[in-house]
Amino acid sequence: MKPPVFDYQDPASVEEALELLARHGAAAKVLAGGQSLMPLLNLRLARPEVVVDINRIDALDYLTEESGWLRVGARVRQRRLEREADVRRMVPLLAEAVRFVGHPQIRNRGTVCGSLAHADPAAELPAVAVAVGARLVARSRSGVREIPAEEFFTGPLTTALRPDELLAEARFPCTGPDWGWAFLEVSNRHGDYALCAVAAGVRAGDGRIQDARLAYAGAGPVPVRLREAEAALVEHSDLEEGIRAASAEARRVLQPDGDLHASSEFRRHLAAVLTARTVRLAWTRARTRSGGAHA
Amino acid sequence: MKIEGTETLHAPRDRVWALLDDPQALASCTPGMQELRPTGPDEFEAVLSIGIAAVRGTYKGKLRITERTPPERYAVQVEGSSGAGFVRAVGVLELEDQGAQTGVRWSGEVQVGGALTLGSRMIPGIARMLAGQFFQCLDRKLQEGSA
Amino acid sequence: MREPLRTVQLEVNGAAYTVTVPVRKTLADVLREDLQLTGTHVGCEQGVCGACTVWLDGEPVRSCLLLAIQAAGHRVTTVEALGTVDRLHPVQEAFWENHGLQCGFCTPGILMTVVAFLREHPAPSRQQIREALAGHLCRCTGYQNIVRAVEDAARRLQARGT
Amino acid sequence: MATRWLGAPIKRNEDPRLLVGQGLFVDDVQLPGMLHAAVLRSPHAHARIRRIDVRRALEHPDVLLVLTHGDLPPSLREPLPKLIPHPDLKHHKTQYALAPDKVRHVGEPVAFVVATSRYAAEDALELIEVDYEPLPAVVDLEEAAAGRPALVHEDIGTNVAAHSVQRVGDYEAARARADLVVARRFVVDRGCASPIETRGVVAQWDPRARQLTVWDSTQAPIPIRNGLAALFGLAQKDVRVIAPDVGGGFGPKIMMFYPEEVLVPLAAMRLGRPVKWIEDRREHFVATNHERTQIHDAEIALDREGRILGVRTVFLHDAGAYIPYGLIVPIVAECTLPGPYRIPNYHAEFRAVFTNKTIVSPYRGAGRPHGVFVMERLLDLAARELGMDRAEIRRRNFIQPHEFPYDVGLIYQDNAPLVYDSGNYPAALERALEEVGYSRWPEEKARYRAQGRRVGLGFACYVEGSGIGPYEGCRVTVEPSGKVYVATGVGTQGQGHATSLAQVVAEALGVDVRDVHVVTGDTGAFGWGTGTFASRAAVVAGSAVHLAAQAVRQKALQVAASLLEASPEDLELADGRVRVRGAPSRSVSLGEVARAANPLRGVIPAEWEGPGLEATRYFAPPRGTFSHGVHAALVEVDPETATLRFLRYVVVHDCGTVLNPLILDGQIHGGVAQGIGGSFFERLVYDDSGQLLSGSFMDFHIPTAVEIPEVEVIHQETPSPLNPIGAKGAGEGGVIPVPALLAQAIEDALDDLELEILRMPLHPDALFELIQKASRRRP
Repeated sequence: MKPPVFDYQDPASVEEALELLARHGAAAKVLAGGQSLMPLLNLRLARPEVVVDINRIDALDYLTEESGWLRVGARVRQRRLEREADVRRMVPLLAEAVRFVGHPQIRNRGTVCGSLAHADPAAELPAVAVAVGARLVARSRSGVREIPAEEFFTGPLTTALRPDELLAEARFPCTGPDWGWAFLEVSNRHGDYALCAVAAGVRAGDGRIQDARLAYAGAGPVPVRLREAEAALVEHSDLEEGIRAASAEARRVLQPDGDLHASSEFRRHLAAVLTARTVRLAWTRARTRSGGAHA
Repeated sequence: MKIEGTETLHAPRDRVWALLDDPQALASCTPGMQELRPTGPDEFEAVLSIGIAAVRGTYKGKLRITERTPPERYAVQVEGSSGAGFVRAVGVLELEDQGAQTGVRWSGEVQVGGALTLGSRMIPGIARMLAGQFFQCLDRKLQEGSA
Repeated sequence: MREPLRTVQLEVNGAAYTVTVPVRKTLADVLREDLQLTGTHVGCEQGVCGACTVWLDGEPVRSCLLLAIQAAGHRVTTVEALGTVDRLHPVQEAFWENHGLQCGFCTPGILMTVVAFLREHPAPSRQQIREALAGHLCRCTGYQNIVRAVEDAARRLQARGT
Repeated sequence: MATRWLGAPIKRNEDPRLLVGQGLFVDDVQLPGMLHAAVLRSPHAHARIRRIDVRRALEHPDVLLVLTHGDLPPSLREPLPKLIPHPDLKHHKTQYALAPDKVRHVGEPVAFVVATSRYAAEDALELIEVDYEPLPAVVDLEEAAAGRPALVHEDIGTNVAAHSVQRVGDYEAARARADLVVARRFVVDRGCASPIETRGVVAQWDPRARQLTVWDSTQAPIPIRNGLAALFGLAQKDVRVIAPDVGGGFGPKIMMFYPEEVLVPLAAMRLGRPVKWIEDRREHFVATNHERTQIHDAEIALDREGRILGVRTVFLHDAGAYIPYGLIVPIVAECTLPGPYRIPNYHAEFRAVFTNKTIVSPYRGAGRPHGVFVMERLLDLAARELGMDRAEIRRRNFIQPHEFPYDVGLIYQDNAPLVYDSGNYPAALERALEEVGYSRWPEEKARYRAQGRRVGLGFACYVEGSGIGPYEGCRVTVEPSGKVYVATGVGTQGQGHATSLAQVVAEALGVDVRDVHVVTGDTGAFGWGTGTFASRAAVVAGSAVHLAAQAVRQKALQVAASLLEASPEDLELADGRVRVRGAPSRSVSLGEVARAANPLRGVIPAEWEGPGLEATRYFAPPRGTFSHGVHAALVEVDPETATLRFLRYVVVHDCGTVLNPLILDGQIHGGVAQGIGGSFFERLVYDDSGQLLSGSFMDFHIPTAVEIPEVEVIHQETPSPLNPIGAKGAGEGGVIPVPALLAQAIEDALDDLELEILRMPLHPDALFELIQKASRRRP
């Protein structure tokens, strides 16, 4: 398990990186935290001709708030989201879900944007991006485009990024204190990819759910946002009735593939169970105005 | 791993069949197909370059048309290998006459070996994605042809 | 393709090394083969088992998932820097005292995680300890004496600190 | 008063070195000019090799050698040795160093490349072209037994390697008079040891001395040396095999041979340079032996009082593609099944069957978990049918303490009669039940239930055969420095032999345990022995160490008697000195005694039996010794997510005299963790074409510190009468009863669903299915 031969470039600026991507196209692969790419290289499943390492680009290492959006640069390690209290306040779902990504040793190196660009259908952060309506900033020599998370993930390990584009930043909308968020997953073992994970958000008002977000990982080829289930939560004035209807929607709509760890049926069942559990938790948090952050 | 699906192609069944029956047209719609050289009746040597994100490989192998019942049923068998392992697949297409349109019921069975087995949980999703690309391309060709 | 090489300066355990290595060579392999620091072990090369854990700028990372040349400009710390046979680190002493190792293969990686963990959590709960250890696979101990060793280590470090 | 070393929780001699990163594992061996090897392995489960083209690999500038089957010397073109023959094993098919014309499992070696680095060697593997003709893969065990869909070995005309029957009494007659017969099918699926250190071999050939040195992560270095000498036509004295620090073994690190164990030495001899091969994790999953798959059709016949009249098990054993290790696993399974119970009539019958999967050889437990699972499940089901308490049915059938030695009536894996030497089975159960609160359990369970929690109590009993022969040996030497050097043939993979064996010596010689240096697993230090397996090292080697240390003690007394002008009977050994009892000023250090025992002038008395303070002794037990125990646990089940959490785990364990409780507890903790892993988390999943789908740590889920509970260990000590130290084996007891216990606990937690758990390992998906089926069955 040793990587195949490749050429290595470690540009110091975004412009240089984009130049390299433009020149090498699909033959190049961006190396950020490497926690997904390096295993693939060691297994010789990934065979780029050129590895473009962006770890020397200091300009991509920023985590800032700007007009209601949390901007996460491409070199921001996942661990930083856990450590900065502001993240818990601004995008509580992100702070909660990131702890489910691997282990601290992985998060010390792994980046937020890297996990999004890797687009594993069972990964946590893509589901978060879809749930909160993140926007993903793709840069290339020909310009910048912002891709809504729901359009970004196009298949297993496949995104809307073109070969010459770099995922330079992920933008997560900050949510108000009337929202409550929760993230839960079932995995066979601590730190593994989810058999199924659910990200839920509800906005409380007048003693009922006014607005809702539900996104699923491990329940299809891409992270899925379920508007049918969200609508069910809003339609029912009774919380438990809404939860029952939303869970039923999840079970009805989701069509996950079965694999060696879980059958399609089991995944759908988990999606329904976790829908109920996350919504209850999110609701409690919305009502207590804790905003969903775990202390 | 078994996968299946249904598609609608926007052309009458005989035209769909004609397209499927043309190996070069077929090749041009198969994702990643680089070369398709006939080696015998209904037998071809193929080179496919398939890349799912960083997992990119050039697969050399054979393609064989194992069943051909015009204009209803069509079956192919593909096998190819690369440094990362091998892929074997059989696919069956059944065409249903829907007047101006054609319904396609397809099913496939995919088998992988070597390092590719480590990605087995994603194979059905990837296969479905590639199948989707294939049918989109066919449909585009059919619509271009009728335009 | 010809093998691309690079010459880089690595700072490992406070010492500077200049090495010329293939760009594809992992940090784990360069530590072990080029620098003869064989205390860092390789168990899966996929980032799961944790045996290869070292510090990069003081933070535990998997050295099998880093290219060696990426470590240029950073401080690398391995188990060899913690203590010596005659002068064990308090965490090492605690592992010895509590039988926190059997075959010893996974141990160096675990020590690197534990020392860093106790820096951030000087008085951890048992549950916190178990979660902190979850990034390491040990096939011999069933983790029990490792957990005890970490509890004991926390006490030793606190006693030393006061 | 002399310190008592034996039985004390001494911290280990080997630890400081390992803790500071100064261990010497095989991959740590670095030699000048060393080359690196990689193995091209079959990606197919079953295929004919039409053609192999290695030309492009040979052209690679960093490649020095490429071997395929045709390049091997004649002795290596034959199948590798048959390890343990058995009269019932009609077709003892063994693996090849490199596949000749057909591959029979994914991972079987096809070519071997040596290059200047492992990186380059892997590059070269990609340049080798192999033209395979895939054949139908034999994957399903029952189909395989029927010869479908193909034959793994065509020349024998069957996939059944062996058919074996053992009988005690007359089961059919017992069945005819039974009040109740419970029959079920039990399935145990594949698992593997996955030590964190994979396998590895380094070989160095000295062409002038014509000596071969091999570092090998094996559990049995001496048989490897003997085998290599035979294969390469060398004297045993000219081959040295060192198993240095070995990063976990658990069984599969014993083979003779894994292909790499002969290919690496061959390459070193051909090239005249040292060669290293280190298995990577991906290789490990397909190239290092597995275990466990068996399908048992079993039944139990009882009277209405719950007394066992008889048991029958007819089972299939999945051997994998070859069967080098013979019938050890199925024999151990059938011999462990009766456990602590009186079973007057027993019929055990198995077929060992070839499949296109990785080879099977013993992995910690080695058939024992299977046997215990079947027996304990049968008792649970019978108790349910009889409306009897599950503890009570066991009490009624236990072999009682006064019945030892107890002849089970079977022939065990060492070809000796299966006779339990000693034990106290009822006491162990009562202790475990008391500890886990069994008598109060109904109320406790109801309390959990009222909180909406589903908690179950499970327990299981077992008897563990251990400490089998044929023999081990040991040399104990006191040097003039006063330090004691001990050499024995058994290797160590973390069991702490450098400490527990040192304790045996320290006890006999009255020296500090830190002054006793134990060398294990180096044929250059001690050349007689078999290996570390079947929980035998502490028992058999420990006894040999004891005998050698006692001999040294006698000699020390003799020599010191002349130095001190006293009678040997008046002397004692303590604190590294021999002194006259009652006159402590008259003493001499052991080092001085050693010097006196090896004089430069003068005469050595005949009764000294030669010079030096040294003795070599061997111990050959007449038959195995039998440990036993009971595990009990509280397990919480989340029926919605089909996941588990252990709330308590108690082990009552009896392995005779305890040498070092610290080490013993460690063995049990680790065993329980592997048992839990193998019961719920770890699975080797094959697809229909014989591909292993879970061949990485991403998919083979070894549990972490979060999943594994605290384990409370309680020792009961019933010494073995079969060896001088009273010890019994302790290596496997942690693993053995876990599947049985877990099944019972889950059934108890979800008792309203009336689940029957008949298959192991379970995992969330399987548990979900069971729960779904049961829920549908109920209104």
